[in-house]
Amino acid sequence: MSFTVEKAIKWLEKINEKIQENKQYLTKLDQPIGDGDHGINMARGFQEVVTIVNEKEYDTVSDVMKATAMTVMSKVGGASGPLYGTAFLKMSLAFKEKEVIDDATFIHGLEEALNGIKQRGRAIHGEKTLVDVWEPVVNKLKQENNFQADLILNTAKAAMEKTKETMATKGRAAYFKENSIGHIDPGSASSFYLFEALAEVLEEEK
Amino acid sequence: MSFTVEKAIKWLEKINEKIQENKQYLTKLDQPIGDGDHGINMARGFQEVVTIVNEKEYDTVSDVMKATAMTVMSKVGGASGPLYGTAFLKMSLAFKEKEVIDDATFIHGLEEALNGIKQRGRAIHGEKTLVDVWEPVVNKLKQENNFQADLILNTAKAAMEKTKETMATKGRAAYFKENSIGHIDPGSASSFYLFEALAEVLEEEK
Amino acid sequence: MKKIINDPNEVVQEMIAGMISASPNQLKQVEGTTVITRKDAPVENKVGIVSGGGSGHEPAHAGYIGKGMLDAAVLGEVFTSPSVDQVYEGIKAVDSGKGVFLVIKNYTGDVLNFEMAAELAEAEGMKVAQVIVNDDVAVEDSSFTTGRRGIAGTVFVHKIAGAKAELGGTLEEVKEIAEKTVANVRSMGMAISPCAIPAAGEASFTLAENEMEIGIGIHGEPGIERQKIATAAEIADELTGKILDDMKLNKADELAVMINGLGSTPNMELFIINEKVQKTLKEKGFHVYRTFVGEYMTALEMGGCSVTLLKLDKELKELLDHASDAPNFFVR
Amino acid sequence: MKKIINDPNEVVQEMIAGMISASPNQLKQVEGTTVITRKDAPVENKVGIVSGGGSGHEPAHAGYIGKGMLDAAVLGEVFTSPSVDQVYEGIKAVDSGKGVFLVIKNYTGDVLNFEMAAELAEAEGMKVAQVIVNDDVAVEDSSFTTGRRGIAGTVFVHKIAGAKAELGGTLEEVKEIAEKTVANVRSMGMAISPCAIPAAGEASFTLAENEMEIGIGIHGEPGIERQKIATAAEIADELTGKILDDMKLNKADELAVMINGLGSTPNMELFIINEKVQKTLKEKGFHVYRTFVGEYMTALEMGGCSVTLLKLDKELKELLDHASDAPNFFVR
Ligand SMILES: Nc1ncnc2c1ncn2[C@@H]1O[C@H](COP(=O)(O)OP(=O)(O)O)[C@@H](O)[C@H]1O
Ligand SMILES: Nc1ncnc2c1ncn2[C@@H]1O[C@H](COP(=O)(O)OP(=O)(O)O)[C@@H](O)[C@H]1O
Ligand SMILES: [Mg+2]
Ligand SMILES: [Mg+2]
Ligand SMILES: [Mg+2]
Ligand SMILES: [Mg+2]
Repeated sequence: MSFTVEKAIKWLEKINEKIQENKQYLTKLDQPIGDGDHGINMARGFQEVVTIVNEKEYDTVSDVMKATAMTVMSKVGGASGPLYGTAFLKMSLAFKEKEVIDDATFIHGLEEALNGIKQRGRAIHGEKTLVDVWEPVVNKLKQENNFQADLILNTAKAAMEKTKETMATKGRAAYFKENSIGHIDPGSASSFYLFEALAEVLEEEK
Repeated sequence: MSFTVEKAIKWLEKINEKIQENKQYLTKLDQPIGDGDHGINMARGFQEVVTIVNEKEYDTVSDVMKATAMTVMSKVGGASGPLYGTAFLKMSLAFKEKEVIDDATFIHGLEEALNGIKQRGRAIHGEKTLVDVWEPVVNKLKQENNFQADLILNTAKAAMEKTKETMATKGRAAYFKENSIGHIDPGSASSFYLFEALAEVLEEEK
Repeated sequence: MKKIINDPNEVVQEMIAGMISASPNQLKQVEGTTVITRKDAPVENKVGIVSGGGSGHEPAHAGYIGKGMLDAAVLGEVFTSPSVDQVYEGIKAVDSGKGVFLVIKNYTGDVLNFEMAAELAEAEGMKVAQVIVNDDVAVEDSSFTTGRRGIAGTVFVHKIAGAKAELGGTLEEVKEIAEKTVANVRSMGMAISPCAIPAAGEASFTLAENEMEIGIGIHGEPGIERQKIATAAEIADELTGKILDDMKLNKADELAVMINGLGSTPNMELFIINEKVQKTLKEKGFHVYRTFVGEYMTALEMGGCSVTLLKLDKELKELLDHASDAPNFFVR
Repeated sequence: MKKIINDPNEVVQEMIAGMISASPNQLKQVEGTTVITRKDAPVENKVGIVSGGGSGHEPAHAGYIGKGMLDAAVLGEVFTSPSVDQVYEGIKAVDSGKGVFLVIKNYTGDVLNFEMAAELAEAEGMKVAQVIVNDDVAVEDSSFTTGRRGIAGTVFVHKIAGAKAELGGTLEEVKEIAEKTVANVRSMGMAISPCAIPAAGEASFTLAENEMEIGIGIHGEPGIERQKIATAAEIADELTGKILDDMKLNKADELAVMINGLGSTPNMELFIINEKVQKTLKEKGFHVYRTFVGEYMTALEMGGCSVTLLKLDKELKELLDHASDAPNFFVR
């Protein structure tokens, strides 16, 4: 695959569609173990992302990712805003001065994003955060060295569902201690939509 | 009649009995057109009056009335405390240096008390206050020049009941404007007990 | 209604103890009374300023004790006037020979108890004068009735009388400026939720989930009318409008504004009200000289607010700006 | 729950407008942002102090802007951290070249947004340092988790960092004293009734008529346990006890005490709590140097209170006593 500006924008649009459709659901996930705003935050932010990336012409994927990062950081807010913002910023940096973004480059970009999230959030795998979805997906891609829709979708989905079993030790959910068990992590759910959207972009390519 | 220290104390005790018995009732009267504390205020004050007047020996009725005035003023509180306090203070002054308190002197004392209440409360008859009971009773006594139990009791009772028909223009009840009509004035009710107690003291004398 | 208290009958005594232990270098209690004074009272060669009334309006009145404002506050039971003897103790405690000035809110109980205490003090040879604050335009102003209630505007009277006394004013001068302040100050309040006197336990009135009461008093006395709850902008305009109707200002008049929370209304909402009040006053051509937003004269945990306007002149501006050490009305 | 507002989505913008119109000579808004600064910002040759966070905690944080305390407050939506770009604007607005110091409450959102803004500012050549306040002993202190929340103790950090900066402290010195303050300050709160975010409309949690929650956070985050409502004395002892267990003080240590109302709890009840806290501290042999009772870090109209203890030394006492112009934390 070669990840182009066009595909990047399509990816962002698909993310936004999914977020808008599942805005209520994401917010509902954030109610029992958070403050009930994750859907509102993400919907506000990605709506703006789609507006921004369609308003201007972008020469490189790196620029699209940078514009996304800035918008997400200023519009999403809360904990997830800077985390997703960091992810897109790290991708922008990883893609900088790359003329062609092939599978390996894209996987490297996702890995950089994951590292950014972990560092920023001081989080490791298993703390019931975004990391619990990003890390399995990145690991799987690296391991298989294969950039495939199904792989991404299934791994992300299983990882998201697994967060139900873990106890939160980072973010607001951590205040609920044992009571956080039994609920899907809202940030993991939004990350799943992000990877689901990516899988669909890859699918369409075929 | 000759109003002695003994009779004065009996009067105060009887007032207190009636106030204690009707504490809830007085408070209930004060709820719809006031702040619901008249029974509490009067009960607290007259309980203390009875304690005070039984603690010490008093040489004159004037002294008993003065001790009552001081106690009422400091213990009853609200609007009724200073008003009843003034009434007893004026009686104390009227009885000062009188060796014998005959009917005329006592009636004069009550008249002075009434004037004190009116002046202090800036109230006239018909404003749905204590005055509406004190003025008819004092006028009747002066007119008949006869100090008689029945006369006092009936006049006070009729006057108290009549306050139901008037609109308040003084005290807290005035804030309720037209809505104050249809309720007996709590201060008039406690004044009725005061005169009822007096009537009973006169009755016993026979 | 839930309360963080011990014995409902001891709330005032315990509050006083808590006030003194919070400010042991600023305040003292006159032993055996419910009177709190400046630590250094009586202040030599200064008119003493005394206010007070029922408790439950905190920071009124003890929060206004300090250099440049009150010398003493006399505290009654919750929503109940202090009795004659307590007020008398307050007067005695701050009298340095130059006279004592009483700021009284216009409620029958307060007026009677303060007046009688003043007479008692005068009988003992002290010089006493007073002013009765009646700023609440929700109540008709008639000399035949009890008249207007005293509400948040009282705090401006404390401030201005206090400054005048601090600057060396005589008892007559303090009385004169306090009377001018009372003549120039108007307020009106509204509530969206009730309060409960600790000893009673229950709310003093009820308002439906979509109701508010315009013109309510700081003890829950009836207001002008119950309405469907309106927006902050509409509420601001209704309160300001009623006040302005009564004040008959001239263009370019200068005003002090107080937006007062009644207890449970967040500061956020008071600032939203303030924004509209300021806009409306500006549109009408008045000049706002100074604004106060916060809790100044509360009604326990009542939800709601009041708006107060004080028409200023040069003298009132100077006195309003004069330094005050009172913890709830600092001016430097 | 009833509110005195206009549009629930505009409450923060309207509040900011109302704050500026209330104090036009003290405050200004950085255009197009939710940043409020001192009118005279940036102050030449002084470290700028910036704090902020979600709105709904008023007077935190804008009420602490003033000479000797904060230079800027960055306001987020109700109970929501301001975003990176807003914090960055706040930093830029108060930077005079001597550096900018950030006081951050320990919530993931706040920490992430403030930190990233700091990095952005540093990338632009500004000097930035920060401290993270985590005074809430209701939450376990563990380096493996999110850790303790920042609550009312934050106000002491504002005060002390602000005084140090005003006295000419360098960015490193300000950071050092702020870290000492954080190390010495502990708080715990409790609630008897909930609050409602305007945009949500409904209460964020419910408590039964006889219930209270010990250890609750200032956004309604879960506390330690729900109990039958206790007396003020028991509540005071429970909060103070938990704090003291964590502080490990020595006899004769000197303390500052803050009794903070969460929103709808009357001052009267805060003073009743204070009285018991003071008694208990005295019995245990500690010396209370200064006490603050009032609303400092609220949670909209939540009913309840928190107790904060700050262990003092000579330096902290001097900085606590240093003059502050901030309207909600005047010191002279
Ligand atoms: N320290 C962290 N590291 C990584 N992800 C985190 C961290 N804290 C929170 N998150 C993620 O953020 C999500 C919550 O986002 P959101 O509700 O938008 O923000 P907030 O918690 O500030 O309201 C969580 O579900 C979790 O996945
Ligand atoms: N100005 C007044 N003149 C005479 N009596 C008055 C006046 N104001 C109130 N009262 C009397 O006082 C009574 C109320 O007393 P109380 O409830 O004890 O005091 P408060 O109204 O302060 O709570 C009223 O029922 C009325 O009879
Ligand atoms: Mg959330
Ligand atoms: Mg949030
Ligand atoms: Mg009454
Ligand atoms: Mg009363």
